Amino acid sequence: MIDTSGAGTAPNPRPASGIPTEARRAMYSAMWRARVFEKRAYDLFMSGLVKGTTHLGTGQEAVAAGFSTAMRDDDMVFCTYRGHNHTLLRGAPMASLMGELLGRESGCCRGKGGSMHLTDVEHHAMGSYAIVGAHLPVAAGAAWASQERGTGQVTVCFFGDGTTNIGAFHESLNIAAVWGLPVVYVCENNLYMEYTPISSVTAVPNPAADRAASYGLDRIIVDGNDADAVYEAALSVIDRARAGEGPSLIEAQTYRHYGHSRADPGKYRPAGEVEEWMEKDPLVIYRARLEKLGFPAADLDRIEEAARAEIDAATEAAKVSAEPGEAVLMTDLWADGGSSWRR
Amino acid sequence: MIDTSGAGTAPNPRPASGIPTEARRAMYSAMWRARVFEKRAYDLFMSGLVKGTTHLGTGQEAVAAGFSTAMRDDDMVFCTYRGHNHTLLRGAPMASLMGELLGRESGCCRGKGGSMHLTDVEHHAMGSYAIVGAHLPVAAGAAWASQERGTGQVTVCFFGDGTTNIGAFHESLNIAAVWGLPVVYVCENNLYMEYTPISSVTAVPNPAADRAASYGLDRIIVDGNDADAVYEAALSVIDRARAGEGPSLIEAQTYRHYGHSRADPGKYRPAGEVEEWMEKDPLVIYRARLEKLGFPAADLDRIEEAARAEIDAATEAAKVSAEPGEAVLMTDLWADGGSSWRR
Amino acid sequence: MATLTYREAVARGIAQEMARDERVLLIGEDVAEAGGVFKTTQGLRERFGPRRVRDTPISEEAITGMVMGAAMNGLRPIGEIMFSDFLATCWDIVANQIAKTRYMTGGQIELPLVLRSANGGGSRFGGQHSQSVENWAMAIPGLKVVAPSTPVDVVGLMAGAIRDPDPVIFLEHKALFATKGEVPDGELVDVLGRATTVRTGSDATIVALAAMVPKAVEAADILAREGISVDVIDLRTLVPLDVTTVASSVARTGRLFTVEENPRLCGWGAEVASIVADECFWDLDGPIVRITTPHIPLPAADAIEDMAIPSADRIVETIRSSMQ
Amino acid sequence: MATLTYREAVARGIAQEMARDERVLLIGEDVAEAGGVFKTTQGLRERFGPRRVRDTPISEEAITGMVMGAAMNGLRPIGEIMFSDFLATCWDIVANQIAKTRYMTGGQIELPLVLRSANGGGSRFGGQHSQSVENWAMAIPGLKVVAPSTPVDVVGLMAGAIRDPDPVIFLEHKALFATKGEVPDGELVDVLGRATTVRTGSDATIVALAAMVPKAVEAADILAREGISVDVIDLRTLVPLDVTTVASSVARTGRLFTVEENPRLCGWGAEVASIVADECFWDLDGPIVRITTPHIPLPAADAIEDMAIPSADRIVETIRSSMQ
Ligand SMILES: Cc1ncc(C[n+]2csc(CCOP(=O)(O)OP(=O)(O)O)c2C)c(N)n1
Ligand SMILES: Cc1ncc(C[n+]2csc(CCOP(=O)(O)OP(=O)(O)O)c2C)c(N)n1
Ligand SMILES: [Mg+2]
Ligand SMILES: [Mg+2]
Repeated sequence: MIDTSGAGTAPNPRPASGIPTEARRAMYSAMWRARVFEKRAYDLFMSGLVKGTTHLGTGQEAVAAGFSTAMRDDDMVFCTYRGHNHTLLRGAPMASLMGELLGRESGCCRGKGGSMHLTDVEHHAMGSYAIVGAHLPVAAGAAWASQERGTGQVTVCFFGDGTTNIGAFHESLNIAAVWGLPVVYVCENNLYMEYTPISSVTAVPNPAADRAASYGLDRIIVDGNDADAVYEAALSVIDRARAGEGPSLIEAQTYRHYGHSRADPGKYRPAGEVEEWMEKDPLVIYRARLEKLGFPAADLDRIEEAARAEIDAATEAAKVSAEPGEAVLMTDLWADGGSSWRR
Repeated sequence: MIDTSGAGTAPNPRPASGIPTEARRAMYSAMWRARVFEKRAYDLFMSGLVKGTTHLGTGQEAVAAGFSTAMRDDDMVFCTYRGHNHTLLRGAPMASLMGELLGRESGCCRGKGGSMHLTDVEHHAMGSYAIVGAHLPVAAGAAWASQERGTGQVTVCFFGDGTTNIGAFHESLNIAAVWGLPVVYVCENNLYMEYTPISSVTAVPNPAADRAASYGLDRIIVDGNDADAVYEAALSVIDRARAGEGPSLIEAQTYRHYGHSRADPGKYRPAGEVEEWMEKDPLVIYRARLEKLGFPAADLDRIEEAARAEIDAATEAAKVSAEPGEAVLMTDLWADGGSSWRR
Repeated sequence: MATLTYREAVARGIAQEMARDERVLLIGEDVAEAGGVFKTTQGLRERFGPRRVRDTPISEEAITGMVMGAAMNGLRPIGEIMFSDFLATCWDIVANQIAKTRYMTGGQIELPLVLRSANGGGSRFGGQHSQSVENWAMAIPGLKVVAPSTPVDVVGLMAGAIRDPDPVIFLEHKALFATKGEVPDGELVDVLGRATTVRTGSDATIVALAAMVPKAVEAADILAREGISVDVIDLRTLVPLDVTTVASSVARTGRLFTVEENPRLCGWGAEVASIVADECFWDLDGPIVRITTPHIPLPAADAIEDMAIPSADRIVETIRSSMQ
Repeated sequence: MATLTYREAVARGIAQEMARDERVLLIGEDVAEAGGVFKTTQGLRERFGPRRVRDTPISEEAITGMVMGAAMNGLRPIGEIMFSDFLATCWDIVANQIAKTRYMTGGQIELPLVLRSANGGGSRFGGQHSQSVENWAMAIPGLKVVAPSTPVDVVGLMAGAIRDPDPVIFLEHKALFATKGEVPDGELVDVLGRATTVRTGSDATIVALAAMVPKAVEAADILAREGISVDVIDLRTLVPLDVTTVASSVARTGRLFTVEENPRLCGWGAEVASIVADECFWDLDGPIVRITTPHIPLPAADAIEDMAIPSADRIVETIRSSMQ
């Protein structure tokens, strides 16, 4: 939809497209923080410290960065098991996320959620949902409450291409449109479900965008590897939602560098495909753009270093924190703090 | 899509549109048989002999008549609780349907299904399904089996406008399209769900047709009160499916004369609406057309009388048949004929 | 004091809470303009306006998911699922999302919501509109489950459910909608988790729920005439489960009979029986016997539907022959 | 005789039947090209071709609905639901359509189909990918329910399930996929509804299922050293339920312990306990005790997930203290 890649060569970091310098710096930092966080999660998984599973959004960081930078502080985010980036970039402390991945009591969910359920309500990261499509109606509901309560909040709901074929997608988009809800649905089309290409199981080429008309919505496709493009698209649909003009559906085209989850090597991908997308690595293209726009290389290096320092500290903090025990196990099923089913 | 109402004034019953005389006679008879069957069901419900509920398709007969006439004998039909017409016109004996409505052992389901589950597998009426949307994937599955087995059968699946907003609709249309299944989905848009107008809860004006593009399908709307129009549309999509060219989605615009179910007086309908649609009563317009086309009035009268005689006989047969007992109650949960859960 | 039908009590309970707390809203299919297909929400839209009482598309996953999302963000929503059978169409949202979210987020997310639904058989609707699914809900950790048997309990437990900070599945029994009862004026609020002893006896304990309660009472009256005196306990809520009331009754009577409308396998009666067979074993004077709908879907024909659902006669015969 | 993993046994069982009967097909997410996310269907697409082994969109209602429709029309399809937790997303098709159609149509429609799914905890996946939902399926009249504990049972019961003319829910336990066992060569076909007594004892009966079986056996070995000798029964199928084997064991031992992975309320253990408390009451020498996962969702962290699921130690302690 919006492509600002050729956006001028001004010596000062003030882009022709009007994206503020601070926003750009924020996005670069956001992408790096997400990148190092997930690299560490991967390493810890491979070394056996993160158990269970992990689903990395590495390669897709521009979507999370663009949206999180465009959001108001109290706007809400709903995401999937592939939700590290979104939860982190809403403001969840790295240490609490890393604690959760390591199954520690210091984790954002006290170890009970795990990698697929990262949540930080204080920062309006309203949860990572592990069953495909389930969070779409939940996001609509959160937006409905904002609408009724007049809070002016916008809800942003991220999901994958494969999610467009499940019933909950259809029900959510329809009711969001009919009720004019302040919700933005963002499909991160990374071409694959787990191992199966989306194109092999979908009746239309663009699984989200080609269905927008079914809900009376505009067809919006954005380059999901271009943080600026995402940012501008995000601003426009979020503004629209906040102004009471209803929901939007965006298809962000991107790619995951790793396999689907855990140690999946992604062998099902055709030769050359990964390489092609590695050239479109959102961090690489963004750094090149920023340099072209006049951001000093040293500044950018410092952003990267800060991210590395942050993940090192967070990892250490998580590693030394305690494992949960029986008290945590039997806690927080009910609002009274306990889990008793009997009187 | 196709309108043959001004189709010429030939003295002989051979229409310009090419619909065979026999097909037209069959459709007229079909509509009358459906009409009298449901009128009787209504009367028996009001007099307390039919218990539970009934959902009448009165006013919508042209859809069932057009499709059933266009189908091959072994083509399969799936329909909803509003399925009397479709099951009857596939060939189910009136007496067995009436027996089912009256809760008798002579009923097509031995009294166990009731009004919402009329089924006659021998006549390829593969069931009436009472949970909105559930039969859409089942119909796809039946079509998939035809495709794999090479039987050349086409499956026709009827449902209402309200059904287009449930998840199963979306999942079914997508997979049917991707797998190129020989299934025809027919939305009978009668403007209402139970009591709520479809327009008040749907993001697009034509709940089915406006969504066809989401599945790469053509947008097809047909006058559901015009048996000829339905018949021609049916022939074309059934041929397409049989030829291996995949599924279709048709929106047939029609209206139910009665309320949603039972004794619902349909008070939620705006003044004049019922009257307007009564003028488009499919039986009335079709008789007028047939007379114009040269069908002798006496012939048409005889068709109507035959239908009346048939329903009288069927009602009598059903009324004198026995109520099911404990043997029926505990039978046919499993293929061994019984219902034991233990060894 | 007024005489209300069970169906009117539903609207009364909801209205009481909507009047008190503007965060309470109601959505569902045909709940607003039409006042509900069972007329249980009649007058609410007129009284509280079209934003607080709202019709939805036929989209059960959207209804339940939206109720969940709204409960996360400051509302106390009520969602209606027209027939409890249809809970299956949104079971993922109910069982995997609503029930688990507080626990999985380490207590970060509170979900003060109610899902109401018409439950149970006896209406000749056939297998997909007649189920008693209280055991489905009871089996899911994180759901509270309420199933009242009288109008006054409907009002009080509805208020209790709406004020409860946890998700509640509130099952209204179709066969009871037309039944009447006295309901005191003024605000009624019941605590979830308290069973009621509706008949007192010494020879056996009958535990029942919802539409099985009046049948158990009828059976108790017949048995009393034969000299068998039974406690009848109306559980009212399955979660929390009032084990105390059941156990202390069995301690007195020595015999337990459960009367369930859900099909046999893994019904709530099995749970109650297994608790008693563990915790009250030494109090028992004879077998624990469950009276249930057979393990079949409910048929439509009246003649056989009535055979399937436990009747007062079947309760009497079972207890009589087991007590000999 | 070959040594197979439980996961390999799944593919072997399916392959045996696909080779024998061309009406057997398999569909599901990632089952074909990728050989299944648990590698349980590896090699099937290569052997039987892309039409008989086919990847679907993420559309669980479509998968289950299509399996149902195909079973009506001459195929004997197998559908995979990747994790059993996701059965909730298609529960209407499973519980309201597949389970009820034969009964509701008066026996007109036969549904020879199998729905396979990976069940159970222990993998640190958290609450939405770890559930043991065998009790959900057992509660629905019209579903047969199979949950094997060994590779040889996987093969035989898979064949039995595929040949069974009724719908079968076939639950493969995630924590057992890597376990190994001897599997005889040649065709293996098991009848559904037969429990196996895997240890024989005289003091108590332990009834277990799937991943709880090896834990029960481990516990039995420890208890034997302490002088408590127990029968261990592997139920293998919940429907049909082999009451005979359980009841005759309890008749000998006088004590029943069930070991369940599903959360406490309305688990299959409650059903077994309630049957024994009714039919075998006079054989009992003490309380019936259920050992279950607490009534909570499974947490992700390994430290506490292991506390939640019944362990050999917990089984030992419970039995030891109850037998004192
Ligand atoms: C209802 C449901 N079905 C299947 C799965 C298993 N599963 C987890 S992720 C996934 C692929 C999802 O693909 P997509 O929506 O494109 O998201 P991505 O993983 O690419 O971010 C599948 C099938 C699930 N979690 N929920
Ligand atoms: C999943 C589900 N939700 C709700 C219902 C209750 N219900 C029965 S018919 C109906 C209206 C269906 O409307 P439509 O699809 O337009 O069909 P029509 O009745 O007009 O033929 C509703 C809401 C149901 N049977 N199933
Ligand atoms: Mg994807
Ligand atoms: Mg309609």
